[in-house]
Amino acid sequence: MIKINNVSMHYPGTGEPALEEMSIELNPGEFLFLVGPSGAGKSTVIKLLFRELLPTKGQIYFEDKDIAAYKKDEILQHRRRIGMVFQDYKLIKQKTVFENVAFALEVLGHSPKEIQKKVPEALQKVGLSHKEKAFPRELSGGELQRVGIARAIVKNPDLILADEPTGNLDRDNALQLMELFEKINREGTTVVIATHAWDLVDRMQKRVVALAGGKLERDEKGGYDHE
Amino acid sequence: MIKINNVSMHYPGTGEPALEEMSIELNPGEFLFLVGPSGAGKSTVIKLLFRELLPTKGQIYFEDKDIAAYKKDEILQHRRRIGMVFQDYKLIKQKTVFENVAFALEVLGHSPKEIQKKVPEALQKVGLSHKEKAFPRELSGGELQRVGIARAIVKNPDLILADEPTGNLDRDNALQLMELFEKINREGTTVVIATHAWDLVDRMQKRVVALAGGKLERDEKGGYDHE
Amino acid sequence: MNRYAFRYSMRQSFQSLSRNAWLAILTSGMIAISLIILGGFLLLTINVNQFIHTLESNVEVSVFLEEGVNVGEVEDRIRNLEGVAGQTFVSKEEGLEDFSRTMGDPTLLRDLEGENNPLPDLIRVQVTEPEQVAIVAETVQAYPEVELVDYGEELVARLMQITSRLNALFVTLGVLIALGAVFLIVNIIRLSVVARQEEVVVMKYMGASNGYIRFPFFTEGLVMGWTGTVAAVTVLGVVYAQLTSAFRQDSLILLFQPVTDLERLLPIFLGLMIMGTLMAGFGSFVSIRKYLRV
Amino acid sequence: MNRYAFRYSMRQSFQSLSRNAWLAILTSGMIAISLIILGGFLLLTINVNQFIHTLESNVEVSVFLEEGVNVGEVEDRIRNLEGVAGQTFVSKEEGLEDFSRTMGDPTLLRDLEGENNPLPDLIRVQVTEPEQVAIVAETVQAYPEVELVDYGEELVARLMQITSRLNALFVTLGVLIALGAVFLIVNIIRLSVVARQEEVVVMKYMGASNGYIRFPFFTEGLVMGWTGTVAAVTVLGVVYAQLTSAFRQDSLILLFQPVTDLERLLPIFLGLMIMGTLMAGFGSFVSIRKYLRV
Ligand SMILES: Nc1ncnc2c1ncn2[C@@H]1O[C@H](COP(=O)(O)OP(=O)(O)OP(=O)(O)O)[C@@H](O)[C@H]1O
Ligand SMILES: Nc1ncnc2c1ncn2[C@@H]1O[C@H](COP(=O)(O)OP(=O)(O)OP(=O)(O)O)[C@@H](O)[C@H]1O
Ligand SMILES: [Mg+2]
Ligand SMILES: [Mg+2]
Repeated sequence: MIKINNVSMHYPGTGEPALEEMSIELNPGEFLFLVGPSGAGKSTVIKLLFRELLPTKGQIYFEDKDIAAYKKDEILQHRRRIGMVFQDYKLIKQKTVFENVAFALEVLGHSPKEIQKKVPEALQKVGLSHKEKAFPRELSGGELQRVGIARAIVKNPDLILADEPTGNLDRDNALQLMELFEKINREGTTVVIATHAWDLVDRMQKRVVALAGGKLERDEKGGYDHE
Repeated sequence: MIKINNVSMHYPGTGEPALEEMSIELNPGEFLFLVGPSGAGKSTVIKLLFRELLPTKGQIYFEDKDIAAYKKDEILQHRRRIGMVFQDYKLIKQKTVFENVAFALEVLGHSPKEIQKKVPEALQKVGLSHKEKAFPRELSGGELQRVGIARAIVKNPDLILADEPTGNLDRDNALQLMELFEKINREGTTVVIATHAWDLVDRMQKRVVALAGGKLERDEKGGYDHE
Repeated sequence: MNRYAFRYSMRQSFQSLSRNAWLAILTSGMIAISLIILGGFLLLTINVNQFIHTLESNVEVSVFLEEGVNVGEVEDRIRNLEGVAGQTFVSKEEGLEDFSRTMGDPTLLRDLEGENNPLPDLIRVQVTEPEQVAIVAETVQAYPEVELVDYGEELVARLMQITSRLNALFVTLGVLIALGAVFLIVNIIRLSVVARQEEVVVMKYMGASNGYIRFPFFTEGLVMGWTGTVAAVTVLGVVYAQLTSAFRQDSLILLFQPVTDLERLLPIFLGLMIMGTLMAGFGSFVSIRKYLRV
Repeated sequence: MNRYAFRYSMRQSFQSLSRNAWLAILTSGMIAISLIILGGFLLLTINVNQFIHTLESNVEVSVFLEEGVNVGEVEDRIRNLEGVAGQTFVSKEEGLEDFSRTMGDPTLLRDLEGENNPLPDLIRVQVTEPEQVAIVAETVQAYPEVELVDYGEELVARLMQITSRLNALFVTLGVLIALGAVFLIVNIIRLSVVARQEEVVVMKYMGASNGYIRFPFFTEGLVMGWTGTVAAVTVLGVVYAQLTSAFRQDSLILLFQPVTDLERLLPIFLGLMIMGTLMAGFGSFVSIRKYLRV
């Protein structure tokens, strides 16, 4: 599904590149953890896949198409197929929880009826049914994070990109959500999660790609650490 | 140092109170973990202690003074004595990392010389010496979090209030920073940390106050869970 | 976009307006002020214009007749000329009396009455347009019955020159103020959009097309522009109505009659409304452009 | 605050200005436009005023003398009156000639020359201020040498009334436009602060006092206001200088001489600068008030 080919990312005005000559391939239906210390380049990879950034070197293929060569409309289509959980949530301040989640469906052109059905379902999955009408400023950190997850999963995306989706969640909630991602994955969605939650990574025993200082360190099935 | 006396917090327009009749006392030099599931009320307690919020019921005493009765100037003095790590970082977008940290000292009236000395020290402690000149938009999630920590510790506060300070940090970084807090605590600073990092809480074996649904569940020395 | 897009967009517009109510009201108010200044200036312009026009039209052509001609015949010919608004016959006797009266003593020239009267008969001709003065004078001058025509060429020329200068000045100022108002309105909207740039970026990340994001901003701009415009036109209309009625009640001030015919006022008011509304919509539209590039 | 506070504040101001340069330039530009409109209107006002004043001062008092009086003596007495700008003696012969000439034929009244001339001698008196017309006329009327005084009471009264009305209108409009400009400037600044509210909140949480936070915003406002004002005054000055020189080169337009004495222009320009600068500073100051309440 995705092929990252020798990709480097050098943010303008910085010294060393945030990502250096990284190459991985990802098949449809895979479940991948991106791990590595703070500043290793995990979010950079996620942003590159989301086409929020363009690589300074190398290519990224999505279903065999170079995403750097996307036309305007293809970028939209690309993002519509992806369920993205942003590290900084990126909720719309002026919209309620319900409206934030609903927006992802509105963009896809779902009918109001479908929206009325799917949004509560998604909120229920992340345990936020009771906060439907709250605005982001009225939520706790973990609640915000869960709204972001609900917005990503509500549209049954082909690919989920989740950047640190459990950083503000307690152990039980985090585990539940990881299991939710796994369940969605089992239903066919490809999942990429950048995370520091070593306990969950260890527990899930999925494919782990470890970065350090922008370089690929490890790519194998297993736990958070190399043993 | 702090006495929370029967405090309830009911956010206007919401159903149940976020905090219900909570009472704890905290001695100078103590090290306290606030734990509990997402939405339990941890941030609310931190915000109450910071006097960002006023309780709807009960009193909070800081050095035997009711902080709700503070005059304008006393609020400033109160906040100047506290090193606060916000769950959402609250860095100033238009300032560089150095300037953000320096601002905490400028407010206290430190001399430019002292600032030139202390800020790099603090940044070094959180491992961000190389990002001095970066703006917040150019940092990774974990880097932002560490800037927030540097800003809190740079002024040698009497009290550190840290709301989920390691949520976006990898295990090693998180552990190092926890140890940094412990070291500062040993030098006399009172520390209150709201966190989900069960592994670190278990490891440190400090006093743990557990909240659930706004109610005090447990208050004892030990680990993240009740055994 | 599909069949629900319009519905979602409209809901979005009204939601944004009510949730950013304070900002929306402030924006509308600022648009209103800009338009009131522009509209006030335009009203001033047409009134100054009218005033000068009245002044100029007051210039009369004095037609001195040869002795013993048929006055009625001459009057008929003059009446049929283009641009003639009216005429008054002043017989030589009346002329003498007038002159005496200006000298302060009606009996001053008593000796000249009757047969001795050296003055010619006179027809004073009023014209409709100041430009007609010279043309009418020239035409009438050619009549055999006419001894001489006089109309103060110099004064007319001077007035015409002042008029054309003032007109140029007012048009220039008007255009500048209009441009200023457009600049203000567009940028006021732009500032109000700055506060919402994050929202636009998030929408873009959700895969919303530029049109889908823009449409609510555009309609919000239209609504704010429309509100501000209606406020401006209302204020201008009420104040102007008061002023004109105050001026008109006073019959002494004959020279300065404010413009009240709808034919000339309507274009100004309509123009303001269209401009304010469109500029605000357009302002919203272009203002988010730079946040759409993500 | 302590001894470093001022230094930190100043650095903060200039940093913010340069980091929010786009916003700062936009804001200054909008302030400039507002002030140009206000200043343009004020310049228009003093010129219209001057124009009307010139018109009015052109009204002359005609003093008709008794036969055979000592003209020089009367002239001396008139010369010493307050408010008299000048006088012209028109002998009865000249008067007759003038009259004939207006009738279009200098020889028309040849019969009345010499002994038969029924006209009185005349002195035309020019006054300095339109208000003096009536006073001078009344005073001179009382002289035994004077037969009659005439000055077109009705015209003067009408002109005076128009003047006072126009003055009232222009003052009202001026005040309204000034208020509008203040409203615009203060709110433009307010919008530019909205984009930075988070910054203020964070500063407050760091324990910064209101004054400490406000001072940089205040100085930034001053700088933006000052920049906008200087731009406005420069544009106004250059354009006005062009216009006045264009008008003055034309000697034909005697009645309409633009105001050029610095005594009257300086207050306008200085007033604009002070107003623009202070309003922007004040705008910044009050705009962050609501974000300081945390
Ligand atoms: N916009 C940017 N401009 C400049 N440098 C950037 C930018 N974004 C990220 N960086 C730098 O690139 C490096 C990698 O950042 P990235 O966000 O990918 O890290 P990460 O692995 O997600 O870290 P974390 O776990 O802390 O979120 C960091 O050192 C960061 O400072
Ligand atoms: N400003 C607000 N208005 C209304 N409700 C609020 C507000 N802030 C918080 N709440 C609610 O109060 C409850 C407690 O919030 P709090 O932020 O204290 O939780 P927390 O323990 O910090 O959770 P987390 O671990 O997710 O950060 C939550 O249910 C939240 O939705
Ligand atoms: Mg990251
Ligand atoms: Mg919290």
